[in-house]
Amino acid sequence: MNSYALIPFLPLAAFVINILFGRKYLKENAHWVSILAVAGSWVLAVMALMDVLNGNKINFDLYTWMLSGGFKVSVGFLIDQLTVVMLIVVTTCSTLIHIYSVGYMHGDTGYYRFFSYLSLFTFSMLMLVMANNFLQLYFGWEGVGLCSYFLIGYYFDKKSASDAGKKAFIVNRFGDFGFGLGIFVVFLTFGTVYYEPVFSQASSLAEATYNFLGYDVHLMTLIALLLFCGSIGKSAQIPLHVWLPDAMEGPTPVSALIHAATMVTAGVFLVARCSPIFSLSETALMVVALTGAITSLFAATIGLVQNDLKRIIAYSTVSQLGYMFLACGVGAYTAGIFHLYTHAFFKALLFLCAGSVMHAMGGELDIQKMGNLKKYMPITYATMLIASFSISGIPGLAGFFSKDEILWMAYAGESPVGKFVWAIGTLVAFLTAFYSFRLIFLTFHGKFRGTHEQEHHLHESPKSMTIPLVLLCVGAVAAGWVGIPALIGENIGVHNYIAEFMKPVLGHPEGHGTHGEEMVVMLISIAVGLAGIGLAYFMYIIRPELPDRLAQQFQAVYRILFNKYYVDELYSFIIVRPAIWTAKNVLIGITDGHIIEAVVNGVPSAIAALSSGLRKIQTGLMQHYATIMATGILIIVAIMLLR
Amino acid sequence: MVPLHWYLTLSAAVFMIGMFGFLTRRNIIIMFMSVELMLNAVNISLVSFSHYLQDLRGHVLVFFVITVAAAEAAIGLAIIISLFRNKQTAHVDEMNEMKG
Amino acid sequence: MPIAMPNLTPVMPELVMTCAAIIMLMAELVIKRKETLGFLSIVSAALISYLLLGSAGTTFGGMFVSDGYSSFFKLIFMANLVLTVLISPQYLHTMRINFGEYYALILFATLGMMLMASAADIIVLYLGLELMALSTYVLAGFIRYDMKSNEAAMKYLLLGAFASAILLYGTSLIYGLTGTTNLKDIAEYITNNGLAENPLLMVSMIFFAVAFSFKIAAAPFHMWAPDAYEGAPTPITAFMSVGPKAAGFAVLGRVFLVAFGSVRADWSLVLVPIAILTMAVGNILALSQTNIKRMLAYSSIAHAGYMLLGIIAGTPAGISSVLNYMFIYAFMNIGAFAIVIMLRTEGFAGEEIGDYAGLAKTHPAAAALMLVFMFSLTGIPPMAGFMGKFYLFMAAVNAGYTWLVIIAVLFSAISAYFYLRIVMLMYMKEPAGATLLNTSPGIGLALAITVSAVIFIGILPAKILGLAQIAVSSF
Amino acid sequence: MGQTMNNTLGFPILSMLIFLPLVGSAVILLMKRENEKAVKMVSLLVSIATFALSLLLFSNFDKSTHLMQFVERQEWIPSLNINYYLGLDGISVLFVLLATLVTILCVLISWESIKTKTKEFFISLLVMEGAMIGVFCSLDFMLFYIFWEAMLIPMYLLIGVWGGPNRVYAAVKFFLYTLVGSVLMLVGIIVLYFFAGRTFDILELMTKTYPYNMQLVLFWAFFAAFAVKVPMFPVHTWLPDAHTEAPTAGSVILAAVLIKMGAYGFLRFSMPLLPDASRAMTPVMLTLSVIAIIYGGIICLAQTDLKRLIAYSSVSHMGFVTLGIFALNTQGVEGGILQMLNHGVVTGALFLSVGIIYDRTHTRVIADYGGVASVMPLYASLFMVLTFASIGLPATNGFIGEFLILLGGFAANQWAGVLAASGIIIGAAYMLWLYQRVFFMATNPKVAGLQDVNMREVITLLPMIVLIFWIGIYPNVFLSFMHPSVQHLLERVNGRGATAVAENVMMQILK
Amino acid sequence: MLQQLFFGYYAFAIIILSLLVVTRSNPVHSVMWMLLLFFHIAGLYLFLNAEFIAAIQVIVYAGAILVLFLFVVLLLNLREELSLRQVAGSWPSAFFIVAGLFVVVTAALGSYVPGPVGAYSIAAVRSETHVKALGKLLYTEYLFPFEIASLVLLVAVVGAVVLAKRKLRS
Repeated sequence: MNSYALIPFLPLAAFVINILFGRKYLKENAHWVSILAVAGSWVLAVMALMDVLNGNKINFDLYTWMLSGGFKVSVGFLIDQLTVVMLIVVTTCSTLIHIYSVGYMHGDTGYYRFFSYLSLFTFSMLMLVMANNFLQLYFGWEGVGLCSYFLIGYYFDKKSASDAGKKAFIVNRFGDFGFGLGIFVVFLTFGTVYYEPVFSQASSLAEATYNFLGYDVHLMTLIALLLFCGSIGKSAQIPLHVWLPDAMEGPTPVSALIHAATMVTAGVFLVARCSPIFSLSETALMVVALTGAITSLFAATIGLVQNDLKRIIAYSTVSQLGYMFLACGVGAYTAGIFHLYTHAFFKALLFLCAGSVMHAMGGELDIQKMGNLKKYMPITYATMLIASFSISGIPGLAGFFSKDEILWMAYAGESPVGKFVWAIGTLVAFLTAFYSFRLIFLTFHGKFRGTHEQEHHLHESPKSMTIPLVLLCVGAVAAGWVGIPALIGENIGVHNYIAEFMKPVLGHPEGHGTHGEEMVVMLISIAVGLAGIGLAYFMYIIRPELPDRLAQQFQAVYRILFNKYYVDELYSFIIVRPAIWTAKNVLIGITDGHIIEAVVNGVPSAIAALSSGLRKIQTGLMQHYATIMATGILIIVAIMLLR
Repeated sequence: MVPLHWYLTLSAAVFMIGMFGFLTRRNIIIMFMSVELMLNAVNISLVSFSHYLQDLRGHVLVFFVITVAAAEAAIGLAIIISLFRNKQTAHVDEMNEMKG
Repeated sequence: MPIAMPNLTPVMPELVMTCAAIIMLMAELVIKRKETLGFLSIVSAALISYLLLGSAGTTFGGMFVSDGYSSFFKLIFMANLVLTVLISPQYLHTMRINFGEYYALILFATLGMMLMASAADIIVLYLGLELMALSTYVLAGFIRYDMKSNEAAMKYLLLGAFASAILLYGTSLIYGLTGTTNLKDIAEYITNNGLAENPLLMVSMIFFAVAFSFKIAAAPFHMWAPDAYEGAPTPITAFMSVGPKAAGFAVLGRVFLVAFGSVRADWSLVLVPIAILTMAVGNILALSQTNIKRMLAYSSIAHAGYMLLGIIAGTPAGISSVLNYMFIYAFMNIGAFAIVIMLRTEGFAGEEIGDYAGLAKTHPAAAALMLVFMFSLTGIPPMAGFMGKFYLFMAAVNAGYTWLVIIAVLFSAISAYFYLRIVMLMYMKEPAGATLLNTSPGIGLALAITVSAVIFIGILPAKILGLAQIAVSSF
Repeated sequence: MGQTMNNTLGFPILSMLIFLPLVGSAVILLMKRENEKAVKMVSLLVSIATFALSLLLFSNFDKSTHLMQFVERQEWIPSLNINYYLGLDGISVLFVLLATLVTILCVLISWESIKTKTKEFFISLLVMEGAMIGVFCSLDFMLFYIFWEAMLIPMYLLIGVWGGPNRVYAAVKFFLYTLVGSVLMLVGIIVLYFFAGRTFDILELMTKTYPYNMQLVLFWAFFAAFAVKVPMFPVHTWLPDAHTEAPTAGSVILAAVLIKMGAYGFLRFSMPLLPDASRAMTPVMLTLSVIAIIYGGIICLAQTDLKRLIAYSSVSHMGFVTLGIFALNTQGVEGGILQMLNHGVVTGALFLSVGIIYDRTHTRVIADYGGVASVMPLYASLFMVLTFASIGLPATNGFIGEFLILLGGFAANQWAGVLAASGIIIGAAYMLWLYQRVFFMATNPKVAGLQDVNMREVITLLPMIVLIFWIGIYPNVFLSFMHPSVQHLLERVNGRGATAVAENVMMQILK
Repeated sequence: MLQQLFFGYYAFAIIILSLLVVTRSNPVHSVMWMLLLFFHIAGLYLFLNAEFIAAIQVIVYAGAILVLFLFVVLLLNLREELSLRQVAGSWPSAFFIVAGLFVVVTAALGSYVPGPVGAYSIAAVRSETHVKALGKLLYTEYLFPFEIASLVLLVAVVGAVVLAKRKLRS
């Protein structure tokens, strides 16, 4: 057995140990098992990276999982450039967040439980990214969903938490529905669900059509869009984005790990992984790009007005995920993955900082009740500030490079909607900077607006929490340096390493534009970022009363944004409530109750009624008996004779 | 010569009259007598068949019918008597403890 | 004119039965313990069963025939006799009607049935039928002081006489048409003289069908049955629900297949609606009964409906399935009645269905036995009742009456409802009070016999079916 | 015959499996009523012995052939050519194992919860086991029918005597519903018997061909019996009542084994005997299956009763099974069979779990629960596993079955596949909502202070949990049993060489 | 012609008397009419050369059975009986049913085909006398039913005693 198989199985072992023995024996020491396991995975992941850098591609089957007729699928692993990037992202973030959790979750009653879930999550996520076939991908896909469910609903005695967990799972199932169908179509057309044969044969089927539900559709478009359904769910894109903000009910490390750095990016990973298929369908790519663009704008606008610390970051995540899809949709998979990679660091950092703030604030999340925290929590402030700069695309930081790459590829790529999505992307960059700094200013600057008690308790978080912050901060700053665009890189003598690295898997489309254009695009993005920060500074530091006035003035807009465009309400109205109403009033009330059961109970009661009716004929009077006999004779004789 | 049909029709008529009595009369004894009437109707046809077929088996049968009728009457009347002891009635519509 | 001594071997069982009955009448005067008479009856039944083995033959100028068919029915009558005698003494005691004539009359009735089963001549048939009927009338009215018993006897007798008159009318017509009363000769005459299409023959056949339908309690000629069954002493109800019914089927089978064999198409046309109506009436009306004897009466009506299927099929398989079913029915039905009898104690009728509530709690063994009988009557394997129905349905399907079988199975599903109600009451309801059981060794033995027969035949039916098939082969 | 393989074990294992429980129940019958402990011990020992014996099937089964194995044949009713004819193939062998396992669990779960008529209870349970094994082993249609019907008796008692408040209604409903279906099948069997030249031998019946119209009629006659048992959509309403009112052991047997028999009947009888009708009726069957999936799922959303909800979920899950079976391709059928097993394991375990908590609270109303996870953490985790197995999460058995079924179903009929796939969304919705209402949120005072599961209860659930993961992670152990048999079945139904689903599809597209 | 007239009278009398039997409200009258009826029937039997049958018709029926009836009828309280409704059930429907039956049966009688002619011609019977001929038949060919008939009578006796005995013994 290849030792890389241990990468996922170490966390699995940790999970098993923790769940079995955590409650009784490990208790406060549960984290050791998980951390050691995930650290081991990280080491192996780094080794895998080395291997891949040396040009090896690892692909092996562990055992046959399912075999039925022509359908065969294994548990097997594929480690190529894309996988290894994901491996690094997942194991690194996971390790750091494990460590962070030691401090954050300290004293919680479900300590062992938390760590076992984290380990299980890591296992699932690694299975997802390391899969060499669609079904195992689906396995990991559902596995991370499960862990997400567990961890969102970690504080299960809170109704909102358990609601949110449930919602996350069910909403994801909508996406998985399409994903599953996608796998079916893949199998039915390619006869296999392994990546290698599928991707290698994809081009030969580029023009094929497939009769789907009676319509002849372009095969590749069909597969790509069905698979993309899964991405929409997992990565919280419109229209399935509703679960992610609610998912913030989970403990903050979870939000950082699952709902920022790793799991939610699985959708992007899926698109990138299936790039050979997506690339064959212009329509599918367009859909991906537009979905990403619209989602990013949509989420960003909501993020502008939210007051919940974690939700703002969550909307930001949705928005950034949209960005990644935007990149994939214009064919710049590398850019998407690059952004995924940088985003993992700065977004995880943002969340962890938020967690640190919560920790200090005693669980308070309303940024309107914070302020001036920089005085009490310098490390948190510093790291969060850097992360916010990074996300706002301040040159030199990780976010700048990836975002710029995306915008440039959108602008200069071959996509017919490229210019449009570029425009949106730029707008979003502005909004992103604005709300990120709105957050910073409201939280760390100004006057403290919370209670005295809270103020009294304010303190910097323990080492186990701040060290991961710092380490992630390094990532948020430096992670982008592997992808410095040629425009800048040429001057300082570095390559766009990541693009070259990923090229064998994802290809690397060249932008069709001059250096000048590229420069302009880059400057615009820097400018809007700075403008956003500036506007935030203006509104929240210089003229703090302005936001309220604006809210008053544009009340309708404000309310729509504040209520997230009423999407939750809409879904409740068109899906949840009709389903339950149908169940209650139609299925139980009419079909089961009044049709089927009416027949089922009606036949016996009709027979019973007939019975009591017929009983009346048996009067006890002999004449009647004889009369009936005689009638019987008459009828029989008459019929037989007249026949 | 009287045609056989006349006898048969007579027999049928008596049989039906007996049946009519059985179907309508309220008094058990008269119902009984109606049955006897029906048996006599059968006897008439048996005897006439015998006569016309020049065969005595019909007569044998009539002989047995009369025997059985006597036995039936004996038991029937015994039942009526024991019924009488319990309930002073010979009316069939008062014997409807059991129905339904 | 020398009178040749007829061959008595075939009638040996009947002779023994006659002697036994007459001895019983006389012994009654000297024997104080009437149970002894019961024992004697059982001994004579055993002897007769033994004699049946070597009794094959025709005698009395072809009026009496002892063949497999009749012997099988006689076996049923013996089982009926033995079981009835076993379940009687306790009841007679409780009801204070412990007269010796009881046993003699049962023997006479059984003798009548035996004669019917063996009758090859309508005269013998008629006399056997009357012998059976008269004895049964008396038995039904045996509880003299009980109005219900009188009423049962009265209704049974009057309607029975009415049916006899109809039978006789039919007989007179067939006699007039064929000049004979011998079944074989009738058949021969009909075929030789092309009478098959004659309307008068049809009328005669219909009158026979009606009279026999009355005996087997087939609708719409069944109406005496519920009243007579309810009012009669319970052991006699058990006796009546098996014996006369079996005898009725015996003559129905013989007369229709032998004498009217050439008009089979016509009589099956007559019997099909009767069968359907019988199943319908029996099963549907049983649903709303509250008296268990009455419910079992309707159930026995329904069972007659199923058995008619075998006659309608008219094939050897059909007839043998009727024999088989009747045999099984004897055990399961009398078994059920044995439980009914056990519930009857001094001053407590125990005949209401509600009286069975919670029996499983107070008397688990009795409840379990009743459960077996009820499921057997429903026709649920592995009880014998299923096997009986199964053969019937097989035969009917093979004869092309699949649609009729579908009706029959649906009605048998309906029947589950009222049989299950008893089980439900016994097992799923709480007892209203302490129920006493009136047990005796006789009833115990009867129950042991019936329950083992029901289960044994249910699981290993091959023997009994083989016997029934052999019985029919000599038909 | 060339259709069977001799029993290599040297002793009649199938008869022993059938009769061991029956002998056990006879022993209990002779025991003193007061000696409850001994009654329980005997039933436990008998059920364990039966299970141990059945493990021999697992180890000695030849997976390389579709032929019937462990065959026994005795003349039974020679005049009608009815034989005591037993044997197993890849389709049936797993169900025997399931039945024997489930019985042990039922004995265990009833250890303390059955307080009245204990003796009768365990007799019924063991008789039930014998009959269930008999159903799966029978190779004679008549023998099959006898076991099939005989099961009604103990089940009727189990529901009606030891069930909930409305038990009588439920028991009678169950009995009559299934009886009506079965008797129609009986007529069908008889018709088949005569047409095929007087034989009930299933293997021999399969070698004949029947006229199409007759097949059609027989198909519906069999449908009446099997669809009620499954239960398929319009005839499902007995199930919620029966499940809800039955005692835990009854619900478990009902869910785990009994309702499998309907689907098993389709596989063993309808499809191979009536291939043309089966093929022709596929659209109808698929439609009904899809309706069952969606209908059963949605109706769960409005349930307020714990057991009723699970019962309706069974309707939905069994919809998947029939969908797979009538997909008439390898993946569908194998998925269907596996899903039968899965549903048996999962829903059986769910009922066991409900029984565990019902014993403590004596309420089935969901609203009476809440926050159980805080009070009974171990129980909550076990239930969680079952919940996700029911939802069909990968790594649990539910996923394997549903995936194969949906794959097969999609291949057979895209609409069916697509609509059925929506069942996985609904399934997640009602199960998670149930879990939330029972286990999450603030602790309901009614459940405060409940004892967590004890050792006996954990042992009861453990085999199911192990199976859930075993099948989920390494299903080939189980799938491998069925390959040759399913292949053979499909060749019979579809004609030789037409079984491939996807192997050649690509080629067609390329053309 | 004379024969027809004779038959006409008997037939007319029998039908009228039958009707009287079933319609009289006084049971005693009914019995009396029935007595007359039986004599007429006996006369008809004579007409049909069935002397012995005619004799037992008078002796058994008229002499024994009817007396028995009369005896039982006299148990009734006649005065009360006369004041009561005499009909049970609905007589019009009974009438139509019976009339219908009569119609169909007589219609069927139209298709009567005589059976085979036997050995007992009127002359043969006369030469032997009816009683002797019948007796021979009964004791040879019909010995068996004859014996059964005796049992029937025995049962009747036993049954009547059991049912009508005054005292209960046990």
